[in-house]
Amino acid sequence: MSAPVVAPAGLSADDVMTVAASRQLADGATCFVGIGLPSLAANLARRTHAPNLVLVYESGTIGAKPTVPPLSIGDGELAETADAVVSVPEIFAYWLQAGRIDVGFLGAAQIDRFGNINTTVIGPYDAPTVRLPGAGGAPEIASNSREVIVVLRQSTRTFVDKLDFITSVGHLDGHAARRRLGLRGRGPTVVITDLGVLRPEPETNELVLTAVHPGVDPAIAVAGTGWPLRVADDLQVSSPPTDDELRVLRQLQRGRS
Amino acid sequence: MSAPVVAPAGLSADDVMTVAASRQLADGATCFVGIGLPSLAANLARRTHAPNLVLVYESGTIGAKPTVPPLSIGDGELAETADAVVSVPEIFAYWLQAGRIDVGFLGAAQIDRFGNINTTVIGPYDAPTVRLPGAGGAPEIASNSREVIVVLRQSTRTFVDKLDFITSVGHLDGHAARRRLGLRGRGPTVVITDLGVLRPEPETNELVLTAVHPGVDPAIAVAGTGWPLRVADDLQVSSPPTDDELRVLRQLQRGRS
Amino acid sequence: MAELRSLADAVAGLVHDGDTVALEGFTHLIPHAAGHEIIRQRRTGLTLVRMTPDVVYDQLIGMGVADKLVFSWGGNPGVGSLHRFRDAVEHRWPRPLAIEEHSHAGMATRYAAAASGLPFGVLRGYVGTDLSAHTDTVVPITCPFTGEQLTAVKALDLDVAVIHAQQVDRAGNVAMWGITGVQKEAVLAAKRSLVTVEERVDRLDARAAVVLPSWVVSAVAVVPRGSHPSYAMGYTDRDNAFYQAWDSISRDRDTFLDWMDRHVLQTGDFAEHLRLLDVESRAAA
Amino acid sequence: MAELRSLADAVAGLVHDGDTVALEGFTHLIPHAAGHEIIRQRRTGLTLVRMTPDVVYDQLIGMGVADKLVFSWGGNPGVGSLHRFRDAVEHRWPRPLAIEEHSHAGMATRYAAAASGLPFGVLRGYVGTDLSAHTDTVVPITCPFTGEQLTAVKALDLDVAVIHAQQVDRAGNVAMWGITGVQKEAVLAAKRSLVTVEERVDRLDARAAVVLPSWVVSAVAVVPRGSHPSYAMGYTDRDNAFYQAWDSISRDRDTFLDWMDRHVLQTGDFAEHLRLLDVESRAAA
Repeated sequence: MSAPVVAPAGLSADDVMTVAASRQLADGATCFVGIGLPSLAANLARRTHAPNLVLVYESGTIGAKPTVPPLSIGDGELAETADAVVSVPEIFAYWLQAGRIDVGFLGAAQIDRFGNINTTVIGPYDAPTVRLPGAGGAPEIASNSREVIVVLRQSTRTFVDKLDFITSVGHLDGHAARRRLGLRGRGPTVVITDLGVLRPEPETNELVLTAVHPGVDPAIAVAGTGWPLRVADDLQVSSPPTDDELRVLRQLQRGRS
Repeated sequence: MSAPVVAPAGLSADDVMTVAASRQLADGATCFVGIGLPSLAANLARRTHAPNLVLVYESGTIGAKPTVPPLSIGDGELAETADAVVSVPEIFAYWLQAGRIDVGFLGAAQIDRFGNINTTVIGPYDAPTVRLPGAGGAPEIASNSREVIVVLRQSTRTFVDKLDFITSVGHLDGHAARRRLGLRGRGPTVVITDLGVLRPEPETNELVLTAVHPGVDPAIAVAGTGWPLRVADDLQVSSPPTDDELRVLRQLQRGRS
Repeated sequence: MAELRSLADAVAGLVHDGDTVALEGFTHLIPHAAGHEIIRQRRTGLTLVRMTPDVVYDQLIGMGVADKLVFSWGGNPGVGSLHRFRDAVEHRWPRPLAIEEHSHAGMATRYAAAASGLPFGVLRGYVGTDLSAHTDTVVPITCPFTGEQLTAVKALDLDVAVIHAQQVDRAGNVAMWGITGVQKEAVLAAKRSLVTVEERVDRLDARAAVVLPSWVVSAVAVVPRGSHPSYAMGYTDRDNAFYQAWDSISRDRDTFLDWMDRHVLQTGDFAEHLRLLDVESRAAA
Repeated sequence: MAELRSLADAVAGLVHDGDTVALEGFTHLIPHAAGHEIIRQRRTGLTLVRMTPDVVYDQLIGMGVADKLVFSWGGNPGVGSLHRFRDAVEHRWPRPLAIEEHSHAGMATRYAAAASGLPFGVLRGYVGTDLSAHTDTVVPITCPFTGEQLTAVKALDLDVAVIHAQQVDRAGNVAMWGITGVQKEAVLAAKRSLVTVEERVDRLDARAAVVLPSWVVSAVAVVPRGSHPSYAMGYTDRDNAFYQAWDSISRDRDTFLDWMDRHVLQTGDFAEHLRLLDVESRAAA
């Protein structure tokens, strides 16, 4: 597919990010959906190329099929449309921890070059500048899913050289650190931002810019990263949202507001 | 209450045992009901003096109110009449182990002078003469209920000097052994047989014959015991089944056959 | 046996200054009415526990009810920050708030251990994160069969659990359905428990996925719409507009205090609180 | 995704000689039809697992299908002994049967640990009994917080779990209600799973207390009355007379073998088996 270099009119960077993230979810996969951006992207995937995507929420809803994307991860719509509703202890023990989840789908406040995530504090832990919501389900989604997809906006505020707090483990300091720690999933395999797509280099596990979205200069992505971001030799340009993706995205956005 | 020395006509020793056992259950108590004899006695109690007795079965039925005493501990009647039905892992963890059960009500194949119970094998474990059903829920009913009531027929076959296998712990070798082992319940507080009633002596925890049923010579109980059974100085005679107890017992027995 | 009481009586009898209290609920069935009553009765020094502290915890914290918060995710779901929670942690207002934080999986395991009468639970979690460095309730444990290293978390024993449910029957049994979260575990982890319900019924709904027998509940209070702005499936819908409005109500200390004074302290009970909200929303329409 | 198959195909595809297999059910919903099909297909060398092995396990053991039994209570509920089980343990007939036995609480904890992806579980149990001396799957463990001594049991991982349920929907989701025992845990503890159901429906019953999503079930076979002589709440009643009759059928080796030959080996499937039983019971009446 050849891609145009400019995004269609009326398309925001967030729209492009959401569509790009949705494409990472394979049909038939089981996806543990984190709160926030991931939920919109996951529902977009289920309504486009992945009708058999199984959405699992930490509220205990398995196989939720919301017509309106949930505002929270515990909306009634999730329970009403789910194949099964289980308790919160059960969803974490029997379903996530047992290794039944293909894809953990997470947002983040900060991420580092190895895909480690901070959602706890900005600044020192005992005297934070900004107190963030905290861990939620993310630490065990990150460690126990077969792979992890992260979606967040890219800037020097979010892509930082050193996290103030490691809430959820990506590849730690890289070089197969996960395996040494006994973590069972493969960790983050792709990070989707409003600028492009990053993937960990196989050997070092350091995130490398492998694609930019249509119209994005890779230099902007580099400038929006708090460490010296490496750019893949064969940098791709992601294909822009299709009409169908955009139509469904707009439906979902309208339903939510 | 003065008691006649002969049982009413048509009354079997088992009937007297069942009635005597039922009287041990206080109204409003929570009772974890073992398979077999205890279930009939527990249902008799609930239909006579203890209408608010909460019957808990290891099948996960809490507050079952069967009109017909169940043939098995998993009869449909139990689920249909229960306040709540939970999974088997939950009934043992959240309900029994957590210490929510006032009375564990058990049968046994063999019992020793300290109220320890065997329901596993007669003879050597690796080459048993008789292979019994095994532990079931009894070991943790015996260790985790606040107190334990045992009901079984008394003979030198069942009241033995030394168990072939300790399936469920009573008072072990007595003298507060339970506390030393960290067991939380008080253990067997009474043993009801077809001949009479035995209770552990406070200091040694050895079972002592404290009552005989109407018409039973205590010498028969002593002869039916595989260790030198001690008889209480103030040996009582249990009061015979009342007309009401007998009427309900017959209803229950008819319902079951 | 669950005693049927007024909410005010039940809070007065069950929740004491300094208690460790969880008002649980996972988006659904959050016991807002009970939270308000705790504020109205001016409890202090509470250790508040909750997996997902949200608006009602923001209110409790902002009113100075709590000395400590044990939690795993504190936010206004789908909206943003909890401003009163942040103000307490970032600026110690209205008083310092000690925090002990976990992951959801860790909190769920801790509740389940307590409900099971065990002193600890085991999970695959926390490894590699900075979370365990800030609490003594998370330590490594080795599997005695495989030698594998796992994580042990301390059981989360409570003085009081407070939840909202759909129904209570005449015998005092409580029924919930829909997303039931960790509420059963919270009740079974607590010495005392208080349940507010939408309705008292002759027969519990057949959909009831969780039934708490009367004898594990200390008190039940019938409080229709008692989870507002959360919801009770089959009875009420989530008031998303309120959650959004909370963002601006709570952002400023004085606005917050004024709102709490008029809507909670000056109202006699939750029904009056709801009437006031209804009047305001009609006036705004 | 659960594949809809005939029971014969499903057993052929999922249950292999030498597998560790649990046919679970707690009085209710016992998968008799699947047990018969395993016998018909002459599986050998199985390690059979079950908390409450009863008549169908007596049949499997008596037909020489199993090398080992992992269990906590083996009997004919409300009737008495399992004669084939006893004959195997007491007289090694038709072949030696190794046993590993536990308490119910221990087995339930082992299943739950396996379902949770943990290598072990923790409980208050076994202390002071002779049970732990006869297995290496029960050891003491110390609480890292309180120093209290508790008991660890090894996770019970299965090759195959076999259960009977009330319903499957068009998407392959499975529903159970009534006494659901440890069946969810068994399915989640297994590499492969086979569910027989009473009925395929458009929409699962609202009472369904346990729903297994299609993607954790390997195969579903529709086998009405497939739990006979056990029962399926809402569909069939327990055939207590059969349990009582089994006592005399199974007491003698030749009577047992003859009965199994005529009622299982010589019948093509469970429907034919049930027709034969119906004919016999009409003739006896």
